[in-house]
Amino acid sequence: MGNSGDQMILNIPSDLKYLGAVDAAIQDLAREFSFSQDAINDVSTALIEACSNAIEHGNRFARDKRVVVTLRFNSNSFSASVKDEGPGFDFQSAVDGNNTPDPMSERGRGLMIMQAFTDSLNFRYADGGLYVELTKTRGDEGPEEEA
Amino acid sequence: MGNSGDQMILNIPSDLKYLGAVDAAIQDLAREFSFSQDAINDVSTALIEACSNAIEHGNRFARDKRVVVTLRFNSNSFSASVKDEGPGFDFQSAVDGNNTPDPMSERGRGLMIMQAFTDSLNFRYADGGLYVELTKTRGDEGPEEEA
Amino acid sequence: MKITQREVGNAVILDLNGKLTGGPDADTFRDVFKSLIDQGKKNVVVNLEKVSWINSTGLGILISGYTSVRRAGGDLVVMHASDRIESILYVTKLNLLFKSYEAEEDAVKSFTAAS
Amino acid sequence: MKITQREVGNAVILDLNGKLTGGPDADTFRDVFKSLIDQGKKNVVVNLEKVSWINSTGLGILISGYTSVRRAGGDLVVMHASDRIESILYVTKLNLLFKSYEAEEDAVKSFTAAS
Ligand SMILES: Nc1ncnc2c1ncn2[C@@H]1O[C@H](COP(=O)(O)OP(=O)(O)O)[C@@H](O)[C@H]1O
Ligand SMILES: Nc1ncnc2c1ncn2[C@@H]1O[C@H](COP(=O)(O)OP(=O)(O)O)[C@@H](O)[C@H]1O
Repeated sequence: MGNSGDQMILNIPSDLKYLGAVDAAIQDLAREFSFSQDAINDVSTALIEACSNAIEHGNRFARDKRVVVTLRFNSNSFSASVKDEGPGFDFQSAVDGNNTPDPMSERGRGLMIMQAFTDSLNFRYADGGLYVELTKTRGDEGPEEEA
Repeated sequence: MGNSGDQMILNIPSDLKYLGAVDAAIQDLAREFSFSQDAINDVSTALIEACSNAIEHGNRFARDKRVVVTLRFNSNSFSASVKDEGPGFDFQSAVDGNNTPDPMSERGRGLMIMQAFTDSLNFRYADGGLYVELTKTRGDEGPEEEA
Repeated sequence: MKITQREVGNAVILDLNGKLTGGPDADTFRDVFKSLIDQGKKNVVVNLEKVSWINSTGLGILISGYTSVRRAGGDLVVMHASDRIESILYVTKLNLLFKSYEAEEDAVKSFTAAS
Repeated sequence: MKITQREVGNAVILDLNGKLTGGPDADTFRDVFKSLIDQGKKNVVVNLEKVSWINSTGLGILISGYTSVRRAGGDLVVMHASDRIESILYVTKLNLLFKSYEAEEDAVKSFTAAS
């Protein structure tokens, strides 16, 4: 992941109000590291989705639980992790399963979005919470067609 | 400082490239907490100045030293701290002294800017670094005239 | 998120401002749609020009609006979506559910054509 | 930060884009001013329209530009500064050093008036 010093850590409460600040920070940093606007949009969208899930499903909006976002840019990729303090979930079957919900369903599109807008997506339970780790390769713009 | 859960922490390397992300995060959060655009500009300007000093004078651009910014919004004020890993400085005489540099001097306007754009500014040396703490009262817009 | 309403032809345009993320926004949105349908207004254009971003819960809010106007015999279309939002609609295939227009005129005309 | 140059009348306009924060920007700026003065171009308008913010080191960069053109018998003015930047210029009293214009026409005319 390049120089370990080259990372920014954002630590927010479990409140959707803070998502805009996370989004704004990623957007600015991605621009600073010369990512294209398409790639910037992709990483922001995937990361905001991971943070939304961490706040809602992970921490269940608990005031005293935090979400920690780590951003790492290097010469050919962007990688990030989102860590909550929740119980985790059966991500293996969620990822293996069919992530396309009924068209009229109001929920269930988060994993699909994260997969589409990243090049790798990984879940890991550790330190009393779920880590969502995602990577976007530079120059690899646009959402990927689903398999 | 209100509910201790209501804070956002930004942890960045000693690199000016990250200042834009800090600025963008504060701007968005201040808007989310219904600060006026004038007040948002004031707090961003003061905080970016404190971060610039932390990176340059505090950490001397050392790759392995971090700057930690804590933001707290509540119903009637915004407060923030910026912590570096540097040696600190004789802030008492700096604050007491005349902070207006020669008009043609290229440096020496940071403390002046931080004082002008905040309602309180405090320096404290602890935990192996300098804490700069600043507060902006809501509705108290615009730079203050100097005494 | 802020919502303001205006009427153009036989359509109601909802100008959204902010981020569409669920939470309190969902209730606001539901109330607006309920009151529109009570007044017999069921052709709705959601103006996304001032929506900086949306997450999947925000998409759910749009779908709930879509569902209620469709049930009442109307339709929902969106306009002025940014590239970022367009690509989310595309990935989730919601572009097949509600049409997306670049011009207000075309968005408003879409209802006339259908009825 | 990116700098692009263009000439209008007897003035050179520097269109800045980005944040003005010192570091590498200082060197870029100094080089641009050196080359301008070598070419006898000493009336400079710094266009801040696309500068989202500036810190005190960034102010120093502007002052260094100001100092070099003044030494060469020219002047430096700024234009299109945002409210945020205007209030920094005001607080630091740098508004007394370099004039700030809202319109490009007025900025360019300022040199003619002086000479
Ligand atoms: N951080 C998390 N902690 C616990 N469960 C999660 C987390 N993220 C996702 N999930 C689980 O995965 C399911 C699918 O998530 P997603 O595709 O984002 O849809 P939605 O959030 O609309 O339910 C969620 O309903 C939840 O049960
Ligand atoms: N975080 C810090 N750590 C150590 N010294 C500092 C710090 N912030 C400010 N100083 C000292 O205070 C002086 C004045 O700061 P300032 O008014 O911002 O002007 P400038 O940064 O242009 O020198 C600096 O030159 C430095 O010596």
